[in-house]
Parts: sequence; structure tokens; C-alpha cells
Amino acid sequence: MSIVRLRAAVALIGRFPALAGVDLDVDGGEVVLVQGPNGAGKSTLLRLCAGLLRLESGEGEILGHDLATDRPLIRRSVGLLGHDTALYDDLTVRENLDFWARASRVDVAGVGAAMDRLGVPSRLHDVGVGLLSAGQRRRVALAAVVVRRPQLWLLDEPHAGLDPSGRDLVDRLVVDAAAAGATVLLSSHEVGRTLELATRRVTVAGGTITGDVSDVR
Amino acid sequence: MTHLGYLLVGWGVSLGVGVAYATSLILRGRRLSARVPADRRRWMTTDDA
Amino acid sequence: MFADALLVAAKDLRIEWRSRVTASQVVPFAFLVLVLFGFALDANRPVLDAATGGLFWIAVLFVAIVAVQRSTAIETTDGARRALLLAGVEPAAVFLGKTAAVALQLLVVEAVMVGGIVVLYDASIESIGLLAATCVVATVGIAAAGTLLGALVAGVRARETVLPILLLPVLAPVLIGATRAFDDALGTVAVDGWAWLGLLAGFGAINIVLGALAYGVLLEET
Amino acid sequence: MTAPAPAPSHTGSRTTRLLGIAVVVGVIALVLLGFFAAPEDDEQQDAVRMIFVHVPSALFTYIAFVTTAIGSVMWLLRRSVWWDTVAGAAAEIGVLFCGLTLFTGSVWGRPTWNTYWDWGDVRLVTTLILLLMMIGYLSVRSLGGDERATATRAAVIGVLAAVILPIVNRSVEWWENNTLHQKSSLTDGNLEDMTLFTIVVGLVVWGLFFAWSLIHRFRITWLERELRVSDLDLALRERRAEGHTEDGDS
Repeated sequence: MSIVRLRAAVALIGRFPALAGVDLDVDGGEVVLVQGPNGAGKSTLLRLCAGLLRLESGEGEILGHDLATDRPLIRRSVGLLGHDTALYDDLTVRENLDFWARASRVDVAGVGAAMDRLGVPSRLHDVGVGLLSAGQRRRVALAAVVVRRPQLWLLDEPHAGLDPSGRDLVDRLVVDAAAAGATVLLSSHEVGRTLELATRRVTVAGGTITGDVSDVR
Repeated sequence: MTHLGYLLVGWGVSLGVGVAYATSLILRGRRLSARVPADRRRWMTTDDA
Repeated sequence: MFADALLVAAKDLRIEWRSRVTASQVVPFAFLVLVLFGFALDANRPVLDAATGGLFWIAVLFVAIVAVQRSTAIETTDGARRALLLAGVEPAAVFLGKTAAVALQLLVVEAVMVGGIVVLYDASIESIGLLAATCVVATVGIAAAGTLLGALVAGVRARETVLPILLLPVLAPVLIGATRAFDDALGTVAVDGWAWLGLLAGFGAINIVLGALAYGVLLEET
Repeated sequence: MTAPAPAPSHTGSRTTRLLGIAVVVGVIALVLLGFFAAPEDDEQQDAVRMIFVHVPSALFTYIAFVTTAIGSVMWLLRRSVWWDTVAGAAAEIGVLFCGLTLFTGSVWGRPTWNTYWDWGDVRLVTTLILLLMMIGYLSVRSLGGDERATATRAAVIGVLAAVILPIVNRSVEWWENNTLHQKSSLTDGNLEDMTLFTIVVGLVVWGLFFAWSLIHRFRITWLERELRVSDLDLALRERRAEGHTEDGDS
């Protein structure tokens, strides 16, 4: 089943053509590593697939929903970890995850499990997010994605800012998600580590796909 | 002619502003027309040249 | 839909409770504005008495600008606005939730300010019912217009200065209506305050409907 | 039609030339009629001649903002770029007319009501609030980054202004329920023929000028958009080229 189908997709950030004609097909269960220099358009590609950006031209379908008309539907079943962690500094870790779980209409019971899976120590559960380190914040942001149990995971440099144990947790997360039948698109500079995870490697440069290698793990 | 001062100010400013705005429109139009490549200068509404 | 609105409102109010911005900054600011008006007009007692209603609502409008900027900042600091879209929360629910949170905070400040005009301006309240009703109805309209315009300027450069330029003209009917209703409630001018309350209610209703409709369009664009 | 002429090097066209000539002729006629043909008023004497400028300017202020409101709604409902451009053009012209209306109003008010401004006056205050809202509209348009987002923001303000304004009008009306403003000059019908005729000439002249300006301003925005589009094509080509050159080393 086609999860992501993009044809000559162009997306603008302000007036800058971050994506300048992207063709991409991703099927269910694939783990696609998106590589490329900074400013190549990786983050924009992930945000486009998340249904947050408008197609300037070209077509696209995510999870069977048309990217031009059904963006709200796409967003319901997608989990995006972007550069900003979308957390409220004045609220505690639990309150943040509680809020995002309820907002996503997902059972709040999963919050505790998600925090444990990301190795967020219980002493931090009731600490204001504003007091956390960058690494801890990313774990909480990842936990917010885990809680949503999305069909399509879009992780923008999930390893960034994490210590080695954190990176292992992310890898296990990706493996578990793929095993559970979800599809994962992740961008990363950690070429070595994520290679074993990915079923496919796509290189992006100048807002277009310049390489697509499916190496069977 | 009573209140001539007021009338001249009132009418004068109105006509003056009108002329100034009209010229600014024409000048902005010319400056932009020079920079837009020829093929794109068809107007969407009227097609008379 | 209303569950989401409640969720968003609770979230905003909890953030407010934790950070104490209203209590520590906005209330003193409102009080300060009243004091300054007092300095400016106190020598001329009759003018101060006659203008109490107007001064009160001018102060509220200043406070409203600060409250709206704070409420908008909550969503824009860490990309939460985008996450709300992603979570699939009904935009109208986000709008109603945030409007309610701003309105409640403004009402708290207004309660303090009513105390202020009684103490500082020696205002005598003839009809507490009309006074309270005016505060509630006018504040709903202010919060609705503020939340909508706050979202509108969220993505724009120099948004701190653009917001007042947009918000104050839109709130003109509130300044006029609420002042007149207060004049009646404070007995300074013989006018039918309840009729003015009707105008404020109309203004509030229109802003709530318009805001709920337009908020989604604005969220989607930026 | 002969083969299409080479692309014009200005925003003018046959229609705008005709309109332009008509406006110039109209203005001359208006001045002659306004200052010499029309009778003076027994109370205001010659001050009444301000009416020939004030009334048309006021009427077309509201026509311009109704155009903006319609354009805003059409953009929000149907994402029509054409209507969004019309809305923006009409708003700019509307602010100009609104300023003139308030200016001529107060210059006329000075000798007749011996005050430049009257807060109790419904139409004056409503027009002032309208001017402030539309200045907000133009400032949002000029600040915008992403084109579509700016159009949407402006459209929301356009609609908001159109909805709030009647309330402002009602609230000011109630505030004083009196107005120094004379009854609407057109409808109360006690004007001599020549004065009425001159006002109509004024309305025609203003209408032609409004049309002329709208067409030119529309085309200016259109050219600006074309410029951005051609810039976008350029940016797309550069962006793709950037992709290929990097291919070598990534």
C-alpha cells in the first residue's frame, strides 16, 4: 500500500523554493533514511509529508489522502518530530504529554509508558519542561510522537542532541515502529548508525531527490 | 466669493492629491513594466494593448 | 469540539497560573494606568468623575493588548501552533479555548480595577449587576477580537506594533458601549445602560462567530 | 483585431487613456460648475461649494471599501487571486479617498460649525474608524512574507472591518443621537437643480477616477506578482542547479 506518493512536488518556505520538484514513492513498513547537506530540503520534505505545507505545484498523496485537499486528514495519522519540540515550558513533562495525548484524541494511559520507553527518568515527570536539558526535551518530544501511535513517523534528525543511550532508544523505537507495520521517514547525519535501520537511503540536494538506494538490510 | 481660502485649500488638496496619486500609479507601472519579461505582461482582464 | 476548547482553555490558564504573568505584571500595569489617569485629572474632580467609565475601559484595552500578546506568544514560542494543527484539534475549539482563557484573565484584572476606581476615583456603584454584566459581555468581545487578531499577526514581522493598530479600531464599539453602560452603572450619566449592554452582546457574538470561522483559515496559512 | 501589439511598456491601455481624458475634462467642468455655475447657500454662502468635493469623496470611500470587502470574501471562499488583487487595489484607493473625505469635511466644518472635528458626529467618527482599520489592512499587506498568507490575513481584516463598521456606526449614533452633519445631501431634495447637477458631475468624475486608478493599481499588483513568479522560476532553476552541482561530492 502506497504511504507516500509525490510527483514533481514543489513547496515554498516564504518565497524560497525549498522543494523544487520531488518524485518519491514509499510503501508501508519501509524505513527510509533521508540524507543530504543542510538546507537541501530534508525538513521541508518531512513537513510536506506531514500535511503542514501547501503544494505550490505538482501532486501528492499521503496515506491515501490527497495532499492538495485533505491535509487535515493526513495530519491525524502522522507523527512529526521537528527541530522545535512544541512543548510548553511552564507545564511539566506529564502535563505536556497529557495535553498532546488528549489533543490527539489518544488514551492518556499511554503517557506513562511512552515516558519510560524514551528513558525519561521518573524524577523529571513532574518537572517544568523549561528546566530540562535539550536532550531531555527531545526525549519528551519523541514521547509525544510515541503516544500518538502514528501510521507514518516523520523524524527530523531524531538523534540530534541525544547521548549514546538516547540514540539507542531512538533506534529501538524506529525498529519497533516498523515491526508494528508503521512507515518511517527519518533524516539524520548519523550515517553509520542509521544505515542498519533503514531499508532504503534517499539523498536530497537542492530541493530534489538525487539518489535512491534500496539496500536490503 | 466668501470663504475662498477654505475652498481653495479643500479643492486644492483634493485635486493635488489626485494628480499626485495618478502620477505615482503611472510611474510605478512604467518602472515595473520595464522589469517584467515581455511575455508576462498580458493583463488577465482586458486584452487590448 | 467543546472538550477541545476546554482542554485548550485549561492549558492556557494552567500556563498562566504557573508563570503568574497576569498577577505579577498585568494587574500592576492596569493599576498604574488608573493611577496615571488619576494624576492627570485629579485636580479637576468633576471631569474625573464624569470620565471614570471611559478611563476604566481605556485602561482595559491597554491591558487587553498585553494579555493577547502573551496568549499568542504561548503558541508561537516553540512551534506549538503547528503541533496543534498536527494533533488535529478543531481550530474553532482552539479559538474558543484561548478566547475563554484571555477573557477570564481580563475579568480578574477588571475586578481589581473596579476596586481601583472605587478607591482612587471615589466612584460610587449604583448598579453592581449592570457593572458586572458589562464587564463580562464586553470582555468576551475583547477577548474574541484579540485572539483572532493575535493569530492573524502571529506570523508577521513587527507583530507587537501591528496588533494594537488592528485591535483598537475594531474595539471602538466596546469602548463606546462599555463606557456608556458604566456611566449608567456609576450613575454619572442618565442613559439606559442595559440597552448599551445589548449592543455589546451583539458585538461579542459577532466576534465569536467570525473568530471561530476565520481562526482555522489563519492557522492553516502560516 | 490586428496581431496583438507588442507588450505595453506601461500599465496604460486604450480604456485607461479614455478614462483619463474623461477625468481631466470632468475635473475642469466640475471646477467651473462648482465655483461659478452653482448658487451659493443663504446661510453658508460660498462655503457650501465644498460639497462638490466632500460628498463624492465620501461616497467613493465607502464604494472602495465595499469592493475590498467583496474581494476579501471572494478570496476566502474561492481563493480567487483576481479578487484578492482587486481588494488590495481598492483598499489603497479607499484610504486615499477616506483621508480626503475627512480633510475636506473638517475644512468645510471649520467655517460652518466652527470646529474642525466633532466627536458626536456619527458619520465623521465612523469614517475615522474605517480609515484606521484600513490603515491596519494596508500595513498587514505590506508586512507579509508568504503571499497567500498575506492575502488571507488582509482578507480577514477586510471582512472584519465590513462587519464591525455598522456596529461602530450604530454605537456612535446612540452615543449622541444627534449629529451636526446635515441630512444626506442627495436624498433630502431641497437642493436647487444646478447644485444637484454639479454634485452629480462630481460623482461621475470621482467614479471615473476611481475606475482609472483601480485598473492601474490592479495591473501594478499584477506586475509585482508576475515579477515574483518569474523570480520564482529563476529561483527554481538555481535551486535545481544547486542540487546537481552537489551531486558530485555528497
